[in-house]
Amino acid sequence: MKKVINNPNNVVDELLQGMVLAHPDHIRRLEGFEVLVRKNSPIEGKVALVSGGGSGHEPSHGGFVGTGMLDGAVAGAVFTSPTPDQVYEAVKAVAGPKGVLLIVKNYTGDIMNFEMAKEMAEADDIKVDYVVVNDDVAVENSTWTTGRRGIAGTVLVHKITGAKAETGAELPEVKRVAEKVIANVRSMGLALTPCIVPAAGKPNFTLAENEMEVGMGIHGEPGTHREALKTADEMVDHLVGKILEDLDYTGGEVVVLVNGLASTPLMELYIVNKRVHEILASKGIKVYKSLVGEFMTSLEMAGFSVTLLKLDEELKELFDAPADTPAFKSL
Amino acid sequence: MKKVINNPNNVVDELLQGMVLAHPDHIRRLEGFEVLVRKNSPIEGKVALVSGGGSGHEPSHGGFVGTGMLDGAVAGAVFTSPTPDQVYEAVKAVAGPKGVLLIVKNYTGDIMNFEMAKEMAEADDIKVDYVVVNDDVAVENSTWTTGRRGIAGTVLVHKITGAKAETGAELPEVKRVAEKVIANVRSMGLALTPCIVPAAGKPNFTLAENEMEVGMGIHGEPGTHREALKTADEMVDHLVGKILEDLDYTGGEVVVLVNGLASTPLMELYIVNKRVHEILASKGIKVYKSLVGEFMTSLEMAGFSVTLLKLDEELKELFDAPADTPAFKSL
Amino acid sequence: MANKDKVFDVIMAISDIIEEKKLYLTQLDAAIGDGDHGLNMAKGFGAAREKLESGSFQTPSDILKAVGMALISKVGGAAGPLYGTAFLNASKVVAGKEEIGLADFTAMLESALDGVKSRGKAVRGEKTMVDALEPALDALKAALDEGTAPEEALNRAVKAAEEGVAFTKTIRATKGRASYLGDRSIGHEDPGAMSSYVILKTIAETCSR
Amino acid sequence: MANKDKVFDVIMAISDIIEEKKLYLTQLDAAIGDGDHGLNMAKGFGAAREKLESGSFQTPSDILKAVGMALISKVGGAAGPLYGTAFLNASKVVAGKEEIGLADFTAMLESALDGVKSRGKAVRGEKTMVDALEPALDALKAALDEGTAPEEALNRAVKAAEEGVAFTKTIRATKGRASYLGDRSIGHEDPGAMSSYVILKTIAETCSR
Ligand SMILES: Nc1ncnc2c1ncn2[C@@H]1O[C@H](COP(=O)(O)OP(=O)(O)O)[C@@H](O)[C@H]1O
Ligand SMILES: Nc1ncnc2c1ncn2[C@@H]1O[C@H](COP(=O)(O)OP(=O)(O)O)[C@@H](O)[C@H]1O
Ligand SMILES: [Mg+2]
Ligand SMILES: [Mg+2]
Ligand SMILES: [Mg+2]
Ligand SMILES: [Mg+2]
Repeated sequence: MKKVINNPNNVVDELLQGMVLAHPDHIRRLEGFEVLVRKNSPIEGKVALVSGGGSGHEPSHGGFVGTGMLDGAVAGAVFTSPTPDQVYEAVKAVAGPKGVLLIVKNYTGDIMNFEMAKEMAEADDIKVDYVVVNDDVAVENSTWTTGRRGIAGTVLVHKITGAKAETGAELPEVKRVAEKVIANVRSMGLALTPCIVPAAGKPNFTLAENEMEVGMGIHGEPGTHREALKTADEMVDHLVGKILEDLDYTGGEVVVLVNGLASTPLMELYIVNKRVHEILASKGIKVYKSLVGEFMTSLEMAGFSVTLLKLDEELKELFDAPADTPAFKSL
Repeated sequence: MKKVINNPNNVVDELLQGMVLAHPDHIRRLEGFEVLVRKNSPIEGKVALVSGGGSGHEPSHGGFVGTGMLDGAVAGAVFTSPTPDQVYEAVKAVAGPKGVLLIVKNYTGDIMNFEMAKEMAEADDIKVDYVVVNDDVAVENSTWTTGRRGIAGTVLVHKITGAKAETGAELPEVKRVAEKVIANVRSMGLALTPCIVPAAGKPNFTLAENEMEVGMGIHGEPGTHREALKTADEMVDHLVGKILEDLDYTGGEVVVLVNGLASTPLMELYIVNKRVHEILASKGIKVYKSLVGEFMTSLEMAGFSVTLLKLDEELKELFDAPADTPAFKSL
Repeated sequence: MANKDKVFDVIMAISDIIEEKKLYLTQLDAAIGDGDHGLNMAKGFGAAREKLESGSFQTPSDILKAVGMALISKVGGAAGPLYGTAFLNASKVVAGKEEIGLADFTAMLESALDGVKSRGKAVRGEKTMVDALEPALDALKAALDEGTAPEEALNRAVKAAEEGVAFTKTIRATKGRASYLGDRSIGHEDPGAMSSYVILKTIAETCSR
Repeated sequence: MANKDKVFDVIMAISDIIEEKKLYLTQLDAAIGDGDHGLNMAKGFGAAREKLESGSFQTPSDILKAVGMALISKVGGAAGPLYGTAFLNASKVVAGKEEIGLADFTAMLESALDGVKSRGKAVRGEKTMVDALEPALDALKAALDEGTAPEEALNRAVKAAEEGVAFTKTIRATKGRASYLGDRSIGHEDPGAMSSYVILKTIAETCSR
């Protein structure tokens, strides 16, 4: 296990310390909790947004705390959703009269823990609602499963919902926008190498030198299948093909998000982006904006995901609104 | 070789295509060349800054082309400095009456190729000057060697010199600022895993499961020595110790840059940042700002470098000036 | 069957066995989930142990409540709220009681299972801990009706849970992370069912000592 | 010794041998540099070959100029400008000539070496290509003074270059990327010295055919 860490059981605490030291103008930590909030929380006159999940996906979610995006982020243990009392503390720290919207990725654990936190906060008369992000088309959307996972598309929910909350809109309005993003965002990824949860000390699975796992989750959960390594273009064709099968993007405009899982260099992400644009151009789908980089990582896994968000005028305007967070700035 | 590429011999071209597609508001490519320039180059009334080097260090340097930083970036083959005619084209495309400053990392190849380009441009009566960045304290600054390598500190040269150029200052003034940054910036890194140049198809060197290479260059050049993997704190203590031995930072204020080489996740970079801050606090050195992320990568290598830039009032103000580039935005 | 001290011992024994099985449970989870179930459980029962060792508790219910709270506030993931709810519910069933009998234990398991099912929106046959807990409860109820001795009744429950774990190997997951695998989840035991079986077995063994 | 066609053949032969030694040169560079010297050289001489095959050239000087330009504009790194300058300088020495004799070749190598040394700010003993080229030049000059036949003179130059390569193995690099290694560079041959030796050997062999 080649990691730059001190103690596998202490990584989250040290991560949060390092983040606060790096970004003191944006964020502060709730003393005694694994929670980052905006420096001046609670911010008056707006619905507060709280997200979170297991750690190991940095910059998600703490890196997106700041103006125009989240008010609070809760960091669970690596790949483990945070506990209800941590989420509850975050909610209390950021809540104002307009209430709090929780942005939860669709995992059983996350949903249960965030729901319990919601119940705790409601007992304190805090207005709380939540949305569940489920953008990963690798998982079949059958009523017989837990449904789709939430992956990199979550960052676009943060961005756009954050912009809406910044306007001072009421909780149901903010929730409506979040749900519109969720309804229009789809993602799929693949992995070339596994990753190692520090406390586990060894990889969840192994892949042969010429193999990749298609439809991989961001926690090393197995994907839809394994196959031999292909060219970048073939990989992208498959992922984007699945996304386009799932939602009708015809004639629309999209935000493209090419997300690196960690070890895949930016060079390769741009090569991916090139192909995404080629495919979309060939289908007459217009690219409004592109994001290429690491937004929702998976420890040191190699691989990437592609996300397409279908836009309307409202989403475009909110996407373009300014944001100032450690990991996402838009002028 | 687990890479998301199509053809090892075509990665730079596809990278540049992908970058332009992702950032059409910031950059354009010089038709037929491996050169990115600001969308509206040449920009009137300012000295133009051109940097570049081998590819494989993304977002360096193309990601830093934009307002407040570079005017042009030249992309050589992977880890190979660009040829004089490519640099010459970049210079011609961005040059105005105030001339051009080349920011060159201290490698024999880079210096020779940029010098030849300068000679070519001067033959066209373009005013050209250059500075050489040599921040890597891993290499002893003996008169018997080529001197120190230029590594991640180069990005701070881009940022601060870019801000100065934006004020409309003349070439000698802009060069003075660049040289002040270079005089005050020091870096050192280490690697946990090697990387693979696509066209070579296999790693330059191998490291045992418990080994790291200390003082590693950003092209897989061997460092000062190998040793057993240590804790993050011990790694940082060594690197920062070397930096502080080299330049007197006592009582000063610094910018901290914790740079990931690629496979080392952001989580670990923040753990590194925490320790850097602890060491500096214990020495009474004040941190003015911190940057944590991937700025000067090394294909898919795992590892990181730490950079400390000693500030004065002029450098602080220029560091804080706005910048709007694909990979560095500051409001 | 069990007084406050016995319940304390049971929790300590569970904490020991979970620590021992940590890597095994994690491996099961690695095959069809995210490879942390053993780590999560060990963290939770480690916290429960600390809490019990550092506090003083009046009744079995107090102890179980402390365990439930520790699991909820220290584990996270799916296992934390599910097992936490299970222990909290069990605690409520015997509030105020000094001594737990077989009928009490059956009622506790019933309430615990209800908690898991409603929190997890799960039913039997979805390849979760429910597939160990529900057969165990059924066996206990049957044994209770037959007037079986506690030791024997608990053994039957453990046996039923064990069979439940084996059954999870044959089915497709439709709840939890493993459900993302679809048919690829078949052929692997469910880690949560396995930990439930291990816990029930430890309860039975400790109570029979 | 060599007319235009012979010079053409020499470049083709160099291009072939460099392609053949691509991985070997790259491995040498991997040990003390960045592992691309073979790739760089193959790219440059591949480009030179293409240029020669697609154009028509009047004199040896024209051919050498085209090679120099190809190396400068296609290679990059250290090898591109160094070898590019070397070929450009050699080209200038025989501008207008139809036939290259041993004295010409000696003058060409001298000017090429001067170019490398001034472009690279290098002198002998720094573990670079200079350590192959300069002994070769010295041997050629001595042979010329002695009135040695061209074939024998070239062979002596090649021998001297080979010894120069061997010598680079024993010394510490103070120029180029390998200089960053300090004493760790000792024990490895310099890749650029090796490619210079290979090129000289190919020139000698092709001219003696
Ligand atoms: N909806 C659910 N209802 C009941 N049990 C569930 C549910 N989801 C998951 N589980 C149980 O939780 C176990 C996984 O726990 P754990 O690995 O600790 O959490 P996570 O899945 O969050 O990593 C599964 O093996 C399964 O038995
Ligand atoms: N300053 C210099 N003067 C002369 N030769 C040099 C100098 N620097 C490097 N070289 C030669 O160039 C060779 C390396 O070439 P190459 O690997 O192609 O370039 P790079 O070092 O840019 O990767 C070295 O082995 C050495 O012989
Ligand atoms: Mg988990
Ligand atoms: Mg090179
Ligand atoms: Mg799990
Ligand atoms: Mg080299």
